[in-house]
Formats: sequence, C-alpha cells, structure tokens
Amino acid sequence: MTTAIETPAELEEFRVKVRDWFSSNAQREDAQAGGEAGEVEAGETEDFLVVARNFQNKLYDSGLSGLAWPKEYGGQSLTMNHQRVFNEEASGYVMPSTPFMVTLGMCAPTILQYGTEEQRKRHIGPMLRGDEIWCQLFSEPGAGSDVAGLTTKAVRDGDEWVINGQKVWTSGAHYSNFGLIVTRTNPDVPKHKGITMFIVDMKAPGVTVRPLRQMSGASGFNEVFFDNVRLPATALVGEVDQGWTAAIGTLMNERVSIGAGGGGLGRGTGTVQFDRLAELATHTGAITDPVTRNELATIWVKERTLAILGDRMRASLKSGNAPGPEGSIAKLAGSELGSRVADMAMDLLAESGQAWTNDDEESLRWATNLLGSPGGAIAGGTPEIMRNILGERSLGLPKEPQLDRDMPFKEIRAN
Amino acid sequence: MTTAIETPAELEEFRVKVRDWFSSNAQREDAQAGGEAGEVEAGETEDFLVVARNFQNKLYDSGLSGLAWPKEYGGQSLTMNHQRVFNEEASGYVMPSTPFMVTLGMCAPTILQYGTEEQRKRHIGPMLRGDEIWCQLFSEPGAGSDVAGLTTKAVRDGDEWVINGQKVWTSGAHYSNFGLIVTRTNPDVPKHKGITMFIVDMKAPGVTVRPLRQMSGASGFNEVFFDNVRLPATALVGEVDQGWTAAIGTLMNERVSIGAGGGGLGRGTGTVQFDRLAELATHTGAITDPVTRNELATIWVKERTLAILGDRMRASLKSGNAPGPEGSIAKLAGSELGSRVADMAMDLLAESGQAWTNDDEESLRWATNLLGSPGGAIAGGTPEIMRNILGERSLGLPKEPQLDRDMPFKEIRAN
Amino acid sequence: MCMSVMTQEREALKGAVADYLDATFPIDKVHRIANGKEDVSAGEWTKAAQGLGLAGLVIPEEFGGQGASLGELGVVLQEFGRTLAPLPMLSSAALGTVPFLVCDNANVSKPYLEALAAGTATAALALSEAANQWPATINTTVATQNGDTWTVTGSKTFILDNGGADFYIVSASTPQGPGIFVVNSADVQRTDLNAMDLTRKQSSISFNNAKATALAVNAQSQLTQIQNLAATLVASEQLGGADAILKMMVEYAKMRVQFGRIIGSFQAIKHMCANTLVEVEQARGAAEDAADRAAQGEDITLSASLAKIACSEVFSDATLTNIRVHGGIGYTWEHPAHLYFRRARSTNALFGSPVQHREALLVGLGY
Amino acid sequence: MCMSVMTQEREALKGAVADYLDATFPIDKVHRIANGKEDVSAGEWTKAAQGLGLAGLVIPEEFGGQGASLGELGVVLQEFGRTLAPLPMLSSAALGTVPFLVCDNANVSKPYLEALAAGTATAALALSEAANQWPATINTTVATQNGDTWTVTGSKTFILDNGGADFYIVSASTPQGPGIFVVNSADVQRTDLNAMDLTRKQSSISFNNAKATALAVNAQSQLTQIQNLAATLVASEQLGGADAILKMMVEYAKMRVQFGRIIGSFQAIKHMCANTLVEVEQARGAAEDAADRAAQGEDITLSASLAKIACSEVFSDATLTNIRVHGGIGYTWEHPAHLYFRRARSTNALFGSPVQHREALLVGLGY
Repeated sequence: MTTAIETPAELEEFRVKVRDWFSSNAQREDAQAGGEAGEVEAGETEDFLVVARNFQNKLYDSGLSGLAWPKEYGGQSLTMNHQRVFNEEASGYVMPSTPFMVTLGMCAPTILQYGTEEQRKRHIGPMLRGDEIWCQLFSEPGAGSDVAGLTTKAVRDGDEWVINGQKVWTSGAHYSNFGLIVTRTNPDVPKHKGITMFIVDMKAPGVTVRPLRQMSGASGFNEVFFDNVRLPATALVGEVDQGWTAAIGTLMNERVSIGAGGGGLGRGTGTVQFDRLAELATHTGAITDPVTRNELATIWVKERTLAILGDRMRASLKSGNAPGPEGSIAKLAGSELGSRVADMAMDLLAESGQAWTNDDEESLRWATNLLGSPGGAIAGGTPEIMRNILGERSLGLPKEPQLDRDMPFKEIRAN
Repeated sequence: MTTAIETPAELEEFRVKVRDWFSSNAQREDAQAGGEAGEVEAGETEDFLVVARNFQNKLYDSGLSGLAWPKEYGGQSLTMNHQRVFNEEASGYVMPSTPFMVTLGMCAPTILQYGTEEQRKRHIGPMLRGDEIWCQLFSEPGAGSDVAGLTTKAVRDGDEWVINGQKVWTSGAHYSNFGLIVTRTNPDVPKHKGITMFIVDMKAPGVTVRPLRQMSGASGFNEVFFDNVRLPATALVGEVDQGWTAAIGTLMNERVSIGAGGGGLGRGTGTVQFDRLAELATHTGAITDPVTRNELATIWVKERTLAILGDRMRASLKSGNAPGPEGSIAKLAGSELGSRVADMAMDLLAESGQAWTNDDEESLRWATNLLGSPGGAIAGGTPEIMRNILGERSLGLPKEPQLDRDMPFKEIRAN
Repeated sequence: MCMSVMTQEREALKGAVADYLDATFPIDKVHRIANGKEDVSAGEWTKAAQGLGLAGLVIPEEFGGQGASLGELGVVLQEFGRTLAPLPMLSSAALGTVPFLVCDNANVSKPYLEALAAGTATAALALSEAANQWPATINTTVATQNGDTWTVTGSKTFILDNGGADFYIVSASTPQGPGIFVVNSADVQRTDLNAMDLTRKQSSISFNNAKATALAVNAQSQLTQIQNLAATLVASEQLGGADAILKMMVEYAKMRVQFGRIIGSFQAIKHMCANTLVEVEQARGAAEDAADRAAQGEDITLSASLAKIACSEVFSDATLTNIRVHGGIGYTWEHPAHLYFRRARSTNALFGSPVQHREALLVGLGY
Repeated sequence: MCMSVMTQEREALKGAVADYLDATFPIDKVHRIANGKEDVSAGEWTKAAQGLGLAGLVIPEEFGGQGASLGELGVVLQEFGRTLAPLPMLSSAALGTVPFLVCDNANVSKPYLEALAAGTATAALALSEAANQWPATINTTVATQNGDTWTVTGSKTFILDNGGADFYIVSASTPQGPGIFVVNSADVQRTDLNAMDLTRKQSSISFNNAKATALAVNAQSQLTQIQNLAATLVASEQLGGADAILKMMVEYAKMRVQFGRIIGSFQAIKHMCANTLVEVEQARGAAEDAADRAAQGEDITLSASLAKIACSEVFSDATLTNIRVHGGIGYTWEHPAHLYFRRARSTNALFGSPVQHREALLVGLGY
C-alpha cells in the first residue's frame, strides 16, 4: 500500500470522477429487488458471475480498481483517502463484487506480501481486473477450528510438488481459476512448522470440486479433492515449511474482510433487519403486542450498535490503525443478531413459519433465513474460536495448556 | 444405615406417632411469618439457636432423630421407609433445623464412614441430639473451586498434631462445637495424596473465628484462623495422607444436602417465588402487561420444573438409588431461577428497587434478595464447577489436561 | 444418565419400540426418505400395528387395541421423537386417536377405532384454521344437521397427516356450540404444504358440504381437553428428540479431536453439553409429569402448557447447540443434525408455541 | 483494548481527570466513604472546580465555566463511573447544569451558573414523582404565578443530590403547560432514601408554596430534551463503570491460580471476559455516538435510548459476571465488586430502564 499524500483538490477531482462513473455504470441499491439476500444467492449462478466480471473489468479499465495498490502490479498507487472517497461515492450503489471478495480481500494481499516478484506481476493485475478469481484452500474435514492441524500433503518430486488430500468449506472453488493452498510438507516437526503454501491451478488434472450442500439447501461452499496434483516449483509461496505465517496473515485479512463487508458489519448503517421484521409484525398485527415490541426494539438496538461499531472500525482503519479485534466482535455480535432475527420471524409467523403454501414467499424466505442462521455463526470461525481470540489477543488472557504445540506433528492425537 | 424390613402395620403405627408428635410439638409453616427467608436469617441469631437446639433435643428424646442410624451410636436403627413417613408427616411444619444441616448432612456421615469406633461412640449421639453442632473446614482463600489445593498445614509433634493456616466460607463456625478440617500433611506428593482429615475442637486455643460479611450485608459464613492449634492423636479421621477420599464423600453429601433441603430443590413443591412476584406485579399493576406476564409465566415454569425434579430425585433416592447428578442440576437451575426472580422484582419495582423510604419493607426485601443472588450461585460450588461435574461425571466427557495432578504439591503453581 | 422414574412394564415397552425403530428406521434411512430417495414400505404401519400394537396402543381392548395409558403413549412417542421414524405414530395413533377417547362415544367411534387399531386406516387431527391461534379458534368452519346426518363446510390447515390420512377429525361451529366431527378423506380437498420438517408431511384441507360423523356437539370441554392432550403428546415426542440430540452431541464431543485434544475436554464444549443435560432433565420431568397426570385423568391444563414450553425450548436449544458442537459438518445437508433442528422448530410452533402457552398458563393460574 | 475514537484534546482531558481521581479517590477510600468510615473533605468539589474546571465543564465561559461540549462531559463522566468518586459530577455538573443550558435563559440562569461553575454550590435534577414513569410525568406538582414571582407545591423523588444540593430543578404544571423551576434547598423538606448504591446518595423532597425561579414555562420540548440528555449522560457514566469492571475481572483472571493454572486460561472464564468485552465495545459505540450527537445539537431521542439500553445492560451483566469470575471473594462486603454491582442496578432503573427505553424507541421510530 502506498502512503502518498494527496491534495484536497486532487481528492475532489477524484470524487467527481467516481461519482460520474457510478451514475453512468451502476444501479442504485433500492432499484434492485431482493436486497442483500438475493445478492448472496446470486453469487452462485453463472449469470451473476458474468455480470460481476464485466463490472470489475469496467472498473479496472476506468482506473478505479486497486486504488491503493502499487502501479507496477496493476494498481493505481493512490492513497487510502482515495479509497475512502471511492467508498463514500459507491455507497448506495449495487456492487456485484461478492465473487471477488476472497480474491481481493485475502489472496491478493497474501501474494503481494509473500509471493515472488514473478507471481505478483503475473497475478495481481488480472485479479484486480476480475479476470482471475481465486479461492482459499485452508480448512479440512479434520482441521476445522484447528486449521494448523491440516494433513493435505505436498511431497517434492524433482522440480515439482505432488499434492494429495482434501479441503473443505471452499467458497467459490467451482468458479475459481486459482487457489491458495496450505499443505503439510514436514510431519516430523511441530504442527506450525511444517506447513507450506502454494498456488494451485484449479483446472489442473487431479483437482475435483464437489459442491457442499448446506442444511438450508444453499451450496456456496465446496469440497475440493487433490489426487496426485502436480505443481511446478514456481507455485511455491514463501519458504518451504514456513507457510503458517502467511496463512495467519490470510486469515486475519479474512476476518477484516468478513467484518467490513460481509459477516457482521454490513455495508450500510441502516437497520435492514429491523425494517423487515417491523414490516412482518405490522403485517401479522403483532406490532401492537408489547412482547413483540420489546423484542423488535432489542433487534433495532443490536443492529444499530453493530452499525456504529462498523463506522468506528472503518474510521479507525482509515486513520491508519492496524485492524484490531473488531472483526471478531462484529462476527460474534452479527451472528447473535442473525439468530435473534431468525427466531423472531418464526415467532411472528408461528405455524406459517414451518409449513406454507406454494404462493407464500414470505414464509419461505424467513424459513430459509432460519435454516441459514446456524451456519452463519460457524462459517469463518466459530463463536468459541472468536471468544478465544478476543480473550487471548485483546485481553491478554493466557492460552489453554497446549499439548500439541511443541511435539512433532505426526505424534499429535488426531481424528 | 440399616436395611431392616418393616411391616405395614409397624409403619402405620410409626406414622401415627410422628403425626401426634408434630401436632403437639411443632408449629405449622403458614403460622410463621417471613417464610424461608426469615428462617435462614434467623439461623444466625443466638435466640434461634436455642430454639433449634431445644427442638432437636425433644426430637431425639422422643426417638425421632437419626431414624435410620445405627442404635449403637444413638440412632433408631429403623428403615428408609420410616424416614419417608417421617418426612411426609413433617411436611408443612416448621423444622428449625438449619443449624444442624452441616452437622447431620455432612459431618456425621463422614464420621460414621471414616471415623474410629471411639469417635463414632463419642460424637454421633450428641450430634443427633443437637448437643453438638459441627462445621466443615475445607475451603481456603487460595483453594476455592480447587479444594484439593489447600495449604493449611498439619505437622506431627510427638503424639500431637499442630495446625496452622486459614479456612474460609465456614457456615456456622461461630456457634459450632467441633469442625471437620482437611489439612496438608505431605507437600512432597501429588496434591490429592498428602491431605489428612481431623476433628478440631472449635474452642481450642489458637482457633479464631471471624464472621465474613457478604455483599448483601448478611454474615452466615466465617473465616477461621488456626495458629499453632494442637490436636491429640485421637483427632485423626481415617489414615494420614488419605483424607481426600473422605473429603470427597463429605462434599458429595453436601451436594445432596443442598439439593434436597436448601439450594435448589426447596422442601415443598409449591411455587413460592412465583406467588411472591405475582403478588408484587398485582400490587404494581404490571400484572396486565404482556411482557410482565411472559416473564412471570417463565418463572412459574422454572419453579415448577425444579419442584418436579425434586420430587423425582426424592423418589429415586427412596427407591434406594445412589445420589446422582441431580444435585448439580438442581443447583444450576435453582441459582438461575434465583437470579431471574431477583431481576424480575427489580424490573417491577423500577426506581423503588434501588432507593426506598424507611417504611418500604417490600423494596428492602427485594433489594436484599437481589444482593444475595450472586452469592447464591457461587456458594457450594460455582456454576462452572457444576457444569464440569455434569459434563465429566454424568456425560463422561474427558477432563481438561491436568497439569497439577501428578506433580508434587509443592511444585504446583499456586496463588 | 436419565432420571426417568419408570415402571418395569414401561421400560420393557420402551425397549421393544426402540429395538424395532432402530432396526427399521436407522437415521440414514430416515434421511433418504426425507430426501425422497426412498419410501416407507406400504405395509410398515400395519406391521407395527400387528407386531407391537403401536397403532392401537391407547385404544381399548374391546376395539382391538392395547388399552394402554397415555403414560405409555408418552414413552412410545419419545422413541419416535428420538428416531424421527416416519410412521403416523404421533399423527394418527396419538393425535388422531385421542379425540375418540375423549369424546367417549362408543357407538359412533367403534368402526374408526377398530380400523385404527388394526393399522389399516389412519386419522389426523385438523383443528387449526389459521396461524397463531392457541387454542385453535373455529373461524369459519360450520356443521349443519339434516335429520340424523351432518355436513361440514370450511377449511383446516397445519395438519399432521403423514401425507394423507383416511379420516380427518375437524372442529366446527354448530347451533349447539362447537362440535367435533369425522370426515372421510374422499370428501375433502387436500393440499400438501411445504414443510420445514422434512421428516413429516403437513397439509391443509377444505371441504364443502362434506358428509360428517358427529363425535360430540356442544363440546367445548372436549375440545379443550383434546388440545391439552395434543400439547402433552407432542411434548413427549420433543423430549425424545432432545434426548437423541444430547446423545449425538456428546458422542461427537467424545470423538472429535482438535488441537490435539478430544473437543469434549474443552470447557466451552463441555458446558454446552452440560447445559443441554440440565435442560433435558428438567423437560423430562415436565413431560412425564404431564403424561402421567393425563393418564390418571387429572386436569392437565397447567401441566400440558408446562410440558410443551419446557420440551419446545430444550428441543430448539439443543438442536442448535448440537450444530454448534459439530462445527462445519453440523450444518451440511448430509448430516442428520438439521433433520432434528427442523423437527424442533416445526413442533415448537404446533399446538401452541411457548409464548402462547405462557399466556395460557397465567390465565390458568387465575391471573 | 479500547476502540474509542477520540481527539487529542479529549484524550488529554480524560488523562487529567483520571490522574486526579485515581490520586484522590482510590477504590479503598471510596469503600471507606461508602461505609461511613471516612468523609469527603468539604472543599474537594471546589478544588475540582478550580483545578480541573470540572464543576463548570459545560458552562459557558461567560459564566466562569470551561465551555466544553457534551462530548467532553461524557468523557469525564466515564472516568467518574470508572472510579465511583463520590463527587457531584453527574448529579450537579451534569444533571444539575444541563437544564440551565437547555432552557438557555441567561438572565435568570446567570447567578446559578456562576455559583455552579465556581464549585461553591451544587444543583440537582428533580423530575420524578413516582417509580416506573419514563419520561417522568408531572403527577401533582403545580406552579403558581403571582405577578413576577412563582411558587411551587408538590414532591419529587429518586433525586441524585449527593446528600443535599443547594438548588433543586423541578418540573411543575402551569396553566401554560409544563414548566421548569429552580427551588432553593432552604425551601424544601428533604428526606434521605435508603439507597442500594452505597456510593451515591438519593433523596426525595417536598415543598409547599416554595418560592421558585422559572427557567422555562410551556417547556415540553425542553423537558424532553433534558431527559434525553440525562439518559445519555448516565449512560456515559455507566460505560466507565463497565470498563472498570472488565478491567477488574481480567486482572483477577490473569492472577488467580486454581488447579495449577491461571484461571483466565480456562475457557469458561476466558469466554466470560470475552463476552463482556464484546458488550462493552458495543456500548462504547452507543454511548459515545449519543454524546457526540448531543454535542452537535442533533435530535438524540433514539440515540439516547440506545445508549441507555446498551450501557445499562452491559453494566449490569458485567458486574454480575465479575463477581462470578472472582468466585467467593467477589461477593464479600470487603471486595469492591458489589459497589459497582449496586451502582449498575441503581442506574439501570434511573432515567428510564431498558424496558422503558425499548418502548420509547419503537414509538420514536414511528411504530
């Protein structure tokens, strides 16, 4: 990221440019039916992918992608203040950019920091332009909360590496061009010390992507199988056996990214969930019932509080502070809110929330919302892991006794 | 405990005897103002102690104390069915027996099981008669949830033992004749293996009892200091360094005793707390408010459920089953109920719950109740310890890694 | 652990039903059935009726049933709740049968009860006309008498009918007050509902001048009693589900390893399991207490609400906690956790939600 | 950690006040004062007024004050909440001063504001006449005009007056609508209340034809604004208390050893602390947002309720959790934990409980 200083006039000129661009190239949010929920679902279809890619291409070609990224890799070498101006002007417009969240929020920063010069030159431009979509291949069936317990193996074979194993919970694997994978390269050293990161071509022979259906019926996640997948030496990111540090960096970017854009903090500072529930309560007539009103007000409080937290987090990041534990706070508060909203809708709908006729889209939507809420709390880190992070990193409380920290990986008790 | 079989006619005869005794010697519960709360407070006054001791003396002299205890030690060698009949007939009468709970519920069974023949002969009769009141000297400032971390020392000096250290949270220490104390006799072995139990005369030189005031203002607990207190060899209960097993037995009796009589399960199966709150809500006018009604019904549900749990526990104990984890369940549910009742009263009283005039006894009572509720959840074992017990003993989940289990006590990290 | 206080006879019944269900409907099979990949064999219910006498469990022996009490029915429903077995135990043998017993009208009931006990026909209870009414209100359904015969016109919804019952028991207004009628499936228009619960079908029905058999007219007290019993019976089933879920989470917590440790050794997981145990044991007391009181003919107005509240809440809480304990795997479609989550949320709303029962409780207590 | 977004000036003010309070009112001393074993020295408030300008913090410079904004006042109140310092910062410098600013009646206010800024007199806000009314209703207090002078008759209660203020600001009915008046302590009958909060005294007052100074008549909007500000200011103080309690529980969890381990390494304890952190950081946002909006003159109807709800709840929750983290020692009289518990429960009920503010919110949102 560059730290150039810009003049107010430059900023103002930039603002006008962004404003004009959006007014001619983007749709206003309120024009789109369905709102956020529709958008997330849409992220899974081929059609949406085309829309998203076209949008990102146009952004890039107009010089509005990768604002604070170095010019040499395809960015604009502008400042964080330009980014802030961009965000302000973009607010209120539909940004079909969900498919690029992992690519730009997690993978690109990792390549920038830990990749080779060749990797940066080769990939970052296409990522910023939306021509390359990346996924993150970290979690495994046996390594969920304990990511460092991963067992997918990478074995050196001459100049190449051979990958065998399975990853899971990979968002967007089915439409990604590349993946950032962490593998076990040395089981004879402690768990954090034998992990290596690679770039893997998702179309390479031996890579199988299988969609993973969730309890709500949605399937945005995938299982990815690696069967003797061969990678060239140039696929290595960072040093052999030193991949954990890079992985931690990627995960911290994830949390910021979930915090800022997806999980807890939303984009706006409105009270979307409250508005929807208030509408439902008005519709069922429960809006005059004090028990309903009390719960409805609680949801407004929690949603507004989360929005304020988001504003403060953005303000803090803008003033150059390192991302703090806000991501974990927002994720905890956001998933609690989500669960409460889902429950309240069920209370309001009563029997209709659990059985409905074909034409009752309201019940279907809220029932689907309920069925998505347990996963929403778990994806991206369980509440328990979030609380550990807050307790240990923010409050400085000691870790649990770590039986597995210093013993060779192969001796650690595993599933 | 004896396991003699009795005939129905014998039981019936016994029932008549008990009924007659209560009708001539005891007061009916509803005749007593103040109810349970008043009783607990009363347990701290000298006057109440006299009443309690007289009552217990009379019970004993009429052959109605220690029903299922062996005759040779002062009991009646009757059956558990006699005890059941006694309980049934006693129900509804005021039993001023709080000062004997620790004595009869925890100390006497320990002496019966682990004491010498001489100790049993010497103490059990007077305990059953109410002539000896005992206390339990287990917890220490540095050993709360972790009782086995105790550091009060007992050192052999010729035929005697010399005790130095401090105990805390000792109910009734200020009016007890004897105490059952656990001490560290060997710091060179693992923590559970160097503990020894003794009987200590509470009037012995070097014993200082200091009342411990709680946040509610009540002071039923004490700190007890031991400064070179000398005990004869005959004070030893069980084997030297083997006191932990006896201590565990005492604690399990405590839990049953709290469960059955004090903490969670109460004596009756009524809904006392609900009734009091419903009266308060009627009085403030909030009884017509749906939010109030919803919470009030929740309290009725929790109180009734606890009462049913108590009935089932008693039924199970009566059919000869060993005490299970019901004590911990009841304690958890009971303290949650207590806290919820306290909170609801505050909601109903609003500002009056936090500031009141001298003549407003209702506010004073509920405010005192609130201030007692945090301690109620902690005394006799924190919720976290109860959940550990349930998780490990009832559900069979593995213990935490125990760093301190096998190392010499003196090497364990301590406060 | 289980603190149920049960007679030997009940233990034996419970064991026999458990063995049958575990053998016939292991959870994988239930999952396949829920996904439409497998069917329940047509004769399975008749077999259960003939073999274990489940269909006629509470039907008097004179009509070919077992003459067991509602206490036993509660025990059996717990097993069905535990396994999610897709047979019409709750819908027909409990909810569809109890109204005949409550109305106690042997002349009229005989042929129905005999068919039900034989497992050759099923019945369904159809009282609701709209969401969010507890007890169910008769909004528009009316019954008209013509000499000795009755016809009914109206509609009912949220009916547990296992994909189509042979008889529907409906409530309807009559000039003499609310009445309870039996209508044949041939005389109703039936519509499948989309149900959150994948293991149990629901429908709505409408009927226009349909021929009806009167079980009782001027039957407000019977209607109330039927609904109290319905809440109690559903609560028993919920308890069984919650029990199964507690077991599921504990088994996973004992087996799964993360950070080199069995996850059940972490307090966060251990305490989730312990809290569920605390709730389950309390709900067990409430459910069994209500079923026993019902069996003894006591007024169960309060007990039924208590049981339905306690069991609904623990079942919903436990199924969510179970998913949390399982982490990622717990919210996949392939894992059975969501089948129970769906059942919990569905039964939470049926026959009175906790919110509705709390209000009913206060009214019942005189406030 | 603390995610406060603060200007350098505010940081400096906060630091200066913190240093003063830590030196002057360490918690042991506050405890002794609460127990009546020590007194606050008579000149301490005047000293605070002269030294740090606390008494006149938000009073315009023309009256001898600092002319700071409500944002700064919120920051200072956080420090008072953190230390429980028994000075009339909330009661007089905030609640007793803000009404003069809201009514903006310089001619009348001048002598009062000058005395308040100098720290030579204190004021108290006396709006409540009964429990459980938010916003406070004028039930019986009336003001009567005789030419240029007013008298008031009635009574007020739940007044934070630090053991006796020099002026009481009361609301009263007038023929022109509700009015706001100042009454001298000499003209009222004052009764001490027994307060749960041992660190702050409360009283009720009554007055009969007491001479009064009118700050405003037909003042419904000012009354509403004063109460919104009162809720916001109390919330800031609560936030400071919650912050202190989070720190207290974390420090104990880092120091106490049981089972050979620092107890903060146990998930049960760690997660209690983490949950408190989550709540505190959210409440911080709500409280500072409301104070800043107030400082900028925005309508704070919704923000005030939000802040009061969030801060009341976290303060109550945190003080209970803190006792739980401490175990036995936490509920002894000698430990300061209960002083904060008492303060939390007391302020929870004052100036609108969370339940009351939730209803106010929905009304404010147009529902």
